[in-house]
Amino acid sequence: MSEPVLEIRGLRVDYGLGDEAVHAVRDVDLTLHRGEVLGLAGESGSGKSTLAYGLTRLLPPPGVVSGGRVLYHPVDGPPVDVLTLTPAQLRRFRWAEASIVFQGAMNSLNPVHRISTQLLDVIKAHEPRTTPAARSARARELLRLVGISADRLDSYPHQLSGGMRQRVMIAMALALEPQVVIMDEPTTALDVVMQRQILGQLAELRQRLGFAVLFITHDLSLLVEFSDRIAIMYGGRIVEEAPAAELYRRALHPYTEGLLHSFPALRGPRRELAGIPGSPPDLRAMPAGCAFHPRCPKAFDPCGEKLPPLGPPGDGQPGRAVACWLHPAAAPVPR
Amino acid sequence: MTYLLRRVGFYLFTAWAALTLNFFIPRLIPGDPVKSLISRYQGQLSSDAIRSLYVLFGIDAHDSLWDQYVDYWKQLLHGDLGLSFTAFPAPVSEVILDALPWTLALVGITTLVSFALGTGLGVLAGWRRGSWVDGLLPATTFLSSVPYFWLGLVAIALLAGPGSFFPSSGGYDPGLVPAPDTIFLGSAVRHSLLPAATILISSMSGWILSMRNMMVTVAAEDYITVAHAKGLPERRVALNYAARNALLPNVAGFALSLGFIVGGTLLVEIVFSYPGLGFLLFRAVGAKDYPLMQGIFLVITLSVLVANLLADVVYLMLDPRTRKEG
Amino acid sequence: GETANTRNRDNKGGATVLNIGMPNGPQTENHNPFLTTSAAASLGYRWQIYEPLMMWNPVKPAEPFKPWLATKAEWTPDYRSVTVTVRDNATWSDGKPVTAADVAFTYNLVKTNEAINTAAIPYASISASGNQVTLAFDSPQFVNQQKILAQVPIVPEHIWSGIKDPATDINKNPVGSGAYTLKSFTPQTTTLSVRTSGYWQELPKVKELRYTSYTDNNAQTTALANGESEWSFVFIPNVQAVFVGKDPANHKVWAPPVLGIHGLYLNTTRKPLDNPALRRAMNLVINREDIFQQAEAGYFHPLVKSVTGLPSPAGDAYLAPEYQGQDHKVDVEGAKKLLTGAGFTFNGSTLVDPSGKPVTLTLTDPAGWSDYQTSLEIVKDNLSDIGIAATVDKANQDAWFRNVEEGKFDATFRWTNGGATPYDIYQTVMDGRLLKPVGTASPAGNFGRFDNPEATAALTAYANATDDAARSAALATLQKVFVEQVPMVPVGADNVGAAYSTKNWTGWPDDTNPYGAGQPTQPNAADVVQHLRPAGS
Amino acid sequence: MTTPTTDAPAGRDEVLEAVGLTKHFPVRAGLRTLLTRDRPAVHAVDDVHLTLRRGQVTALVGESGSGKSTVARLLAQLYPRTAGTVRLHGEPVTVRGGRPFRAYARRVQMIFQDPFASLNPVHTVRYHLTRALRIHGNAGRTPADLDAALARLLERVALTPAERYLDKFPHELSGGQRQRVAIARALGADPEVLLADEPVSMLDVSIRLGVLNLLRDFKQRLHLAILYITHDIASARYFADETLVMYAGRMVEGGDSETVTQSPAHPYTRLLIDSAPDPDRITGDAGPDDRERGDGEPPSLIRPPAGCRFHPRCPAAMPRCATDLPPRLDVGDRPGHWAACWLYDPETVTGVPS
Amino acid sequence: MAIPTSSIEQVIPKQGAMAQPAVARRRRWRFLSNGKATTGLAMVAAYVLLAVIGPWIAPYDPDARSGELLQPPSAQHWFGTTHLGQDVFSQVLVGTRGVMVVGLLAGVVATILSVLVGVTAGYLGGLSDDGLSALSNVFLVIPALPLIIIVASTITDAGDLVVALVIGFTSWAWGARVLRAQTLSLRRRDYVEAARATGESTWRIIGFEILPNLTAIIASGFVGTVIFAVLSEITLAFIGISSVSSWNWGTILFWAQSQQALAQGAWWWFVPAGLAIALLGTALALINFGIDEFVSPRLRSGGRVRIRTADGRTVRMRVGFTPVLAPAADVPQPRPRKEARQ
Ligand SMILES: Nc1ncnc2c1ncn2[C@@H]1O[C@H](COP(=O)(O)OP(=O)(O)OP(=O)(O)O)[C@@H](O)[C@H]1O
Ligand SMILES: Nc1ncnc2c1ncn2[C@@H]1O[C@H](COP(=O)(O)OP(=O)(O)OP(=O)(O)O)[C@@H](O)[C@H]1O
Ligand SMILES: [Mg+2]
Ligand SMILES: [Mg+2]
Ligand code: NI
Repeated sequence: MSEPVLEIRGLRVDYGLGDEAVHAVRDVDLTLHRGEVLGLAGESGSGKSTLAYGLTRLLPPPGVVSGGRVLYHPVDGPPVDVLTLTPAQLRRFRWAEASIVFQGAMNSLNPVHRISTQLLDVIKAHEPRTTPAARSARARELLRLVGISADRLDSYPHQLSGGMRQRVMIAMALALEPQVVIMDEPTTALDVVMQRQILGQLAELRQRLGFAVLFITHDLSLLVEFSDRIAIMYGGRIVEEAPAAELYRRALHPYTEGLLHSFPALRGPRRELAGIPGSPPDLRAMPAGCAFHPRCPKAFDPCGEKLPPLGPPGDGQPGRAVACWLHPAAAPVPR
Repeated sequence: MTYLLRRVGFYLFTAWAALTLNFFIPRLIPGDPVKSLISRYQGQLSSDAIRSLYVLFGIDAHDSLWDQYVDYWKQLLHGDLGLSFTAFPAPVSEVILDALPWTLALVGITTLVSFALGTGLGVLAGWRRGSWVDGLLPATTFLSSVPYFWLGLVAIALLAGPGSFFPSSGGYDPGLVPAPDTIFLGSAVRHSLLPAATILISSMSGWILSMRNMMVTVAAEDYITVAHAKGLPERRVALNYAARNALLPNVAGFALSLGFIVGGTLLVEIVFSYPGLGFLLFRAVGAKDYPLMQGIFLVITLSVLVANLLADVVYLMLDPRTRKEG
Repeated sequence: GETANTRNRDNKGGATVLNIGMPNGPQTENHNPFLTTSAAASLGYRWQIYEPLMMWNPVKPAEPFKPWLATKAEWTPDYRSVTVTVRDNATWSDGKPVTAADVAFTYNLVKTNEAINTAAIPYASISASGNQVTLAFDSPQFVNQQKILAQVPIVPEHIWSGIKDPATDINKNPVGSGAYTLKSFTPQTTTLSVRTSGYWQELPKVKELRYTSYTDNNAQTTALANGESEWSFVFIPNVQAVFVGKDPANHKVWAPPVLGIHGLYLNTTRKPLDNPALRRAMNLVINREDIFQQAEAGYFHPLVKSVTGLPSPAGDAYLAPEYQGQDHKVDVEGAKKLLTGAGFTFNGSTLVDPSGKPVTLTLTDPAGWSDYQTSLEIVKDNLSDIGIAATVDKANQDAWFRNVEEGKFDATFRWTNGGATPYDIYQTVMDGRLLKPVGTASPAGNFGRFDNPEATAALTAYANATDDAARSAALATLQKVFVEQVPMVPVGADNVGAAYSTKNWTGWPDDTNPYGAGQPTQPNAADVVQHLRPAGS
Repeated sequence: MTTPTTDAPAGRDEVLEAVGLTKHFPVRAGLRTLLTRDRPAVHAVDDVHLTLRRGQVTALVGESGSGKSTVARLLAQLYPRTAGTVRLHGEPVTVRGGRPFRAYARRVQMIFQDPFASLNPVHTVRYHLTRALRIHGNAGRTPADLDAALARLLERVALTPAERYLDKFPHELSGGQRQRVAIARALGADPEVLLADEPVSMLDVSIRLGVLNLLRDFKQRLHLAILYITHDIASARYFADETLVMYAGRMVEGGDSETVTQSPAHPYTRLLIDSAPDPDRITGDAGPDDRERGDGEPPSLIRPPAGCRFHPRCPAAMPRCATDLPPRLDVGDRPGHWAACWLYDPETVTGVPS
Repeated sequence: MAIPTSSIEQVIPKQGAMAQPAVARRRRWRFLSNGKATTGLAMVAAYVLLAVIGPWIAPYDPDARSGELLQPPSAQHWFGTTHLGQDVFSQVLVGTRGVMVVGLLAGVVATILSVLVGVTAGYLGGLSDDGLSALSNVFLVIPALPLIIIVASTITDAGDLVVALVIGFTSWAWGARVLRAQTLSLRRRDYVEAARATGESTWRIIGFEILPNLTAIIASGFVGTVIFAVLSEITLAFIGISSVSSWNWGTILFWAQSQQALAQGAWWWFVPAGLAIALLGTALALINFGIDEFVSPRLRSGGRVRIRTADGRTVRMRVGFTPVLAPAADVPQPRPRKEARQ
């Protein structure tokens, strides 16, 4: 496994302060390695987006980061903690080192500026020395990368289709060739044909540019196909982490298992769909112990009392981690 | 293109409706101008003089309403607004032309300044929520609820007075002849300071508040977060992204509120005895000078319409989404 | 560079310019002397450019007229014709002489244009011969003398004969016989400068008259207070504090009454107001002094003391001997006695009429007329002293005009016509010829529907009388009816005074020398200017 | 939980039928078109034939904007049709409003796409359901009757105990619960046909499953005819008896669900199935090899391509595709499997070298 | 004369009120927890109370004259006296009722009209929409106050009722426009369509599905109109157009102005009435903000904007820079950024 590029340690993100705070992300540890696609899945409301926004500090009020560290390892030089950067430093860090593609492309582009303006101003902001000509050449190149002809540069966002806008956003995310690209459900609004097109292009670009991707969705089948490793979130915590294929083949956490048995397969024999009974937990009143235990078919004594730590299961392969008393950790993951 | 045409069609319709309304309102007024003149000359006009005034104004002629309406349009299309009663026999257009520049200069400039300043402060307040600018809000709320005329009265009481730099009334020092020289212009500017400040103070807060609210709304849009994520300089995010988008609804609001502004500043003109349209209208209403009322109303309505049209054009230029066909 | 403004600044003030102000709002250029709506009339400068034949002093209406453009005027005893002799040394400001033909032309103009015949004088024939002009009338004009001789501006024939409609022409370049000519006009200020030559008498000392039209009373008052304005006619509330007190040595108001009054008209067709006893009782309790002080700032509508309703000194000459020295006095007890004597009773403090109904009435006047409104408040208060429950109705102006003319009111404050004799006052109040049924408008007078043949006969007799004895007799009858029947409660008089400053100019009319009306819009204004001398000279 | 039965037990009686259903939405005319004759319109649905049968689920799949919702609304008579006939039990019906519309709504009910938007935030569950019962006269006479009816309704959609849900506002319910309330509301009319417009697309995988199972239960117990609209073709396979595929306003393929999903005939269906994420494919990259499958933008519906609407993107396009509209052609592998594609016209295929 | 300060018309579909499924009964009273709204409501309540009991608690008859002419405030006359010796304090107290009645009545009339016109236009669409929106546009373009002045001056015996009606009938257009826009977007909501599909009748859809969702906007429009109506009414009284037979604050100002209170130095004559107007206006505006913020959660200041972190610093909550409450200290500082990468 290659070296880490982004290390999240004990990250906690709340909405609100004090007693009213909703702890949407709780003590999350996650490592993104250079050049890999890390999938982050989990049902709606489990805190995926909050995690993504929290670690880049883009969470709107009343969101606050209440603890933890986000270490970024530049290609050369010592690691930096994103959470301690001043606004000016943060501004320089953003996009040049880590960029984000948001869920709704329709709302991510400023409706009153041309695509070109929006593409160019990020280059201008971070690389003020470039000439205008060089910049515009770069913009054309970027559009071409995502399969849009350069004459669309002067269009306004509303003149493009949803898929094209999403691709423009991807092109923009890659404009400064960052090390990390965070994608929050970049394709849920699109239909499958378009989705596949975009993912295809993204895979291609990753091979060429070598950035790492944190890919967020709740569509597990998409992740299994597209990512290298998958982390599953439930109730604000990571409950399982494993290479994609292994996770699909043998899920350790009952929740993961439930997820995998909730979507019908398109090919192969028609299989039994079990689903997950019950409904997601209320973040304000989390059950004690393992958050999943009220819905868990395999729950037993310790589940309702003690919080299972996330760690490599004693009975599993290396490179995996799970937080479940069914698979007690061999040793906790070092922080 | 279609958009603009539709707007023009709408304006034509509105103009027609407003002008028709304009025609009917004075005709429904029960009193007559001669009686009102008497009250101006309270006790000075004998009963005989009154009789001669009726003859003078030719008030007893009775056409059918429809004929009058047709005549009204004929006259209008010739640019003829009739003769004023109070300034008989001066044509209404002349009386209005005397007053118009004052209102244009005072109200027009102040309105623009108020919009610009208010919008600017609103951008600041909305962008840096919780900073000192937000502290302005309670004060502005209070000021925007103060009636214009009362603020004017207080301003006169506190600031104007014998020997003060601020004159309490009029458009320029009596005795001066309107001419483009420094004496006259200086005097005119001095006379406009208090009324302008009054309008500014009580109208600006509206812009501050609406712009602030719009900024807050826009600041939560995804594309603003994206702009932050892009690491753009704060100024650029605030101005090119947030303010630029927040401005759009305000431009439309600006055009629409012009009507309110003209109405509101009427009182400022009354309080400061400023020789503008509002004051003229006030006098015309008092004197039942309905040709003059009609004329002023027409001018106000048309200028609001024109301002709206302009605002539409500006909006068209600002918001690419309205330029769908091209 | 040098402009009108720099020039003005350079020779501002001093003993050459007189600043006159009126609170009439922005003006449009119109120097037509015949139109009450023109700037010339509204600011009053028409009388500085154009002159009447004679000067009449409204403060001393009974005094003989002072010759002006005419050297004399002789009426026939029946007052159906007058012959005037035109001064032969007067010239128009363009140099042409003023002739009898000009005078005859002017009166013909008025005769043929009903719109400018503001006094509705029934001219019969007008003829000029030599320097004499004879005007003949359809009816005796004793009561209209001043309207004919002192209130018609004489205009030059050679100019006005070319004017198509004298009622609508704005007379852009006025040419008159007066001491001043038009120098400049702006909506706010009109400037006149004194003629250099050709005036028929000594030229006034004031070189320039500057008429400023202030936008309203407030602005005019302020200008007076700070000396910007030196002469005006405007209602100043609390005049001592607001104006006089600012410069007690120089700031003066002078408000002599004229023969035109204000008072409470009572509707004599309504019960119980049809009972003269009630009307007299009301007359007895109304506190004129309070009204004078609180509603009229202690000067504006001078007190009418005499029970006849005639103001003093203007009316002194006309008082019937029996009413000499009989002044109004507040007498609540007397009023009560009067009432109980006439069958009224008191139920506690409430007055009950003979038919057993409590007496209530509504006092009405237009909302915006603040002095009348204030007066009504005081009247209401006074009436409660004799148990009358009055309410004050602040009416819409149009409705008020209509209702008053149609006789649909209980009691209302209003003015009477004014004139050179008490005739106008009494005619407005009591003329049976104007009597109309309630519901039909009688715009010229008798709003209270006062039906008294004796008064009507006396009015006719007075207007048509050919000798003073007959006039005195008629007038005595009128006064007797007025005092006994009280068709209207007289309260204050009109004034033709002024607020002025003696800082730069002296020689103003005042109580010691009431040589004419002080109001800058009256014809007398020309005479006033003639009297002015630089202060300290 | 239940394995799908291969054959629906109920008879094949047709409940609702659409013949030649067409809907064009006029678009705002521009200046230039004002002078010419043709009024531009979105050809949202063109010549659609479909039959809903008692106790059967018919799935309608297709990409976003292909006109699926429009078909549902046309069937529910919420839009006037441009052309075509809707037959209820063989009777052509056209209702615009008022009493006839109510009568129609009693038999044909629609479930809207978005459970978050289709319940009024200001009303409680009780209000929504009571209205549905009242309008169609199923509320009974007494309040007790009503309560019983409400309880029955909630029980049907597995929201028990009823009291716990009745007085909740929509925002207090989870997505799955809301969707169930929406379904319960539709059932309140006691309909014969349920038009379910993407009833699960907004929901989480785990909740999604619960709703689908519920619908299938209705089909089996209440013998409802169900139109299931989705663009998730896998769920169509799992849940529907018959599957129809739409592309740009037209039906392009139809047949038994298993057949359509396992051996798609129309190139567009193939594209759709290939594009669907498939965990079994486990590769990191979707591979540039499938570039040729027919990527590109969906066509404009204002000026749809002549001939087969898919031809500009079709990897197997033939000259004829650009000119002639393909009719329904039997594919031949299974009975009832058809595709509107010239590939299945032997003459065209042999006549033109590919 | 008031520039519309409401941001309601700017509620963008899907982002404003209606995107929040949470606008429901229990939450309705939540807007009371908004400090601005409660302050405003409390102030308005005080005014309403004064309107009811004002005439009883007034120390003097507002018409009654006394010997103390034009006296500055004193223990006997808290707000001083007029030129007739009337007690200004009593006039202000007694005048409250007229102002409140006219303001509320005009607000009700205008609100009803705007709901009728706006919702009908928005829901029905087509020709009736075109007609109705053209009508409201005409009323929007015509300057309202001059129109009110002219209309009010044409009516003889313009009592409170008439004034209220005139103001109400001339100031509904803005509300109608906002409501129409909102109804248009509501009409396309699925739950409206769903109600239709269930078989609900048109009037029931308008009355029970759409209107409840417009409550906040209607309320805010109502409050806005009341402000406008109060100011218009006072203006009319002040310039002496409407009847001044009953006391309201405009009447007081009218008398003060016609007696040139300023020139006489009688500040107490016009200051209290003006302040009363301004405070009422402020109170109403505060309520309006409360409603606005309630409707559009983004305007909520969210309680604290500045927060204190674990190590005692204060940070500002703002978009784009999420505050970090307890950063780890033992982390290497950021390296200087390498320049001009290519
Ligand atoms: N402003 C807020 N105040 C309080 N709670 C919030 C706020 N925003 C989000 N939450 C809660 O935080 C939790 C995590 O939300 P988040 O958006 O991260 O979920 P997600 O996993 O991205 O879900 P989805 O798949 O639907 O996007 C949710 O339960 C949500 O209700
Ligand atoms: N009211 C309307 N006016 C104009 N065009 C419309 C209208 N409703 C739908 N359309 C257009 O008709 C086409 C089909 O729309 P429809 O909503 O039926 O698609 P869909 O298949 O349901 O899509 P999705 O999967 O996104 O729900 C689209 O191009 C859409 O833009
Ligand atoms: Mg999310
Ligand atoms: Mg759809
Ligand atoms: Ni008077």
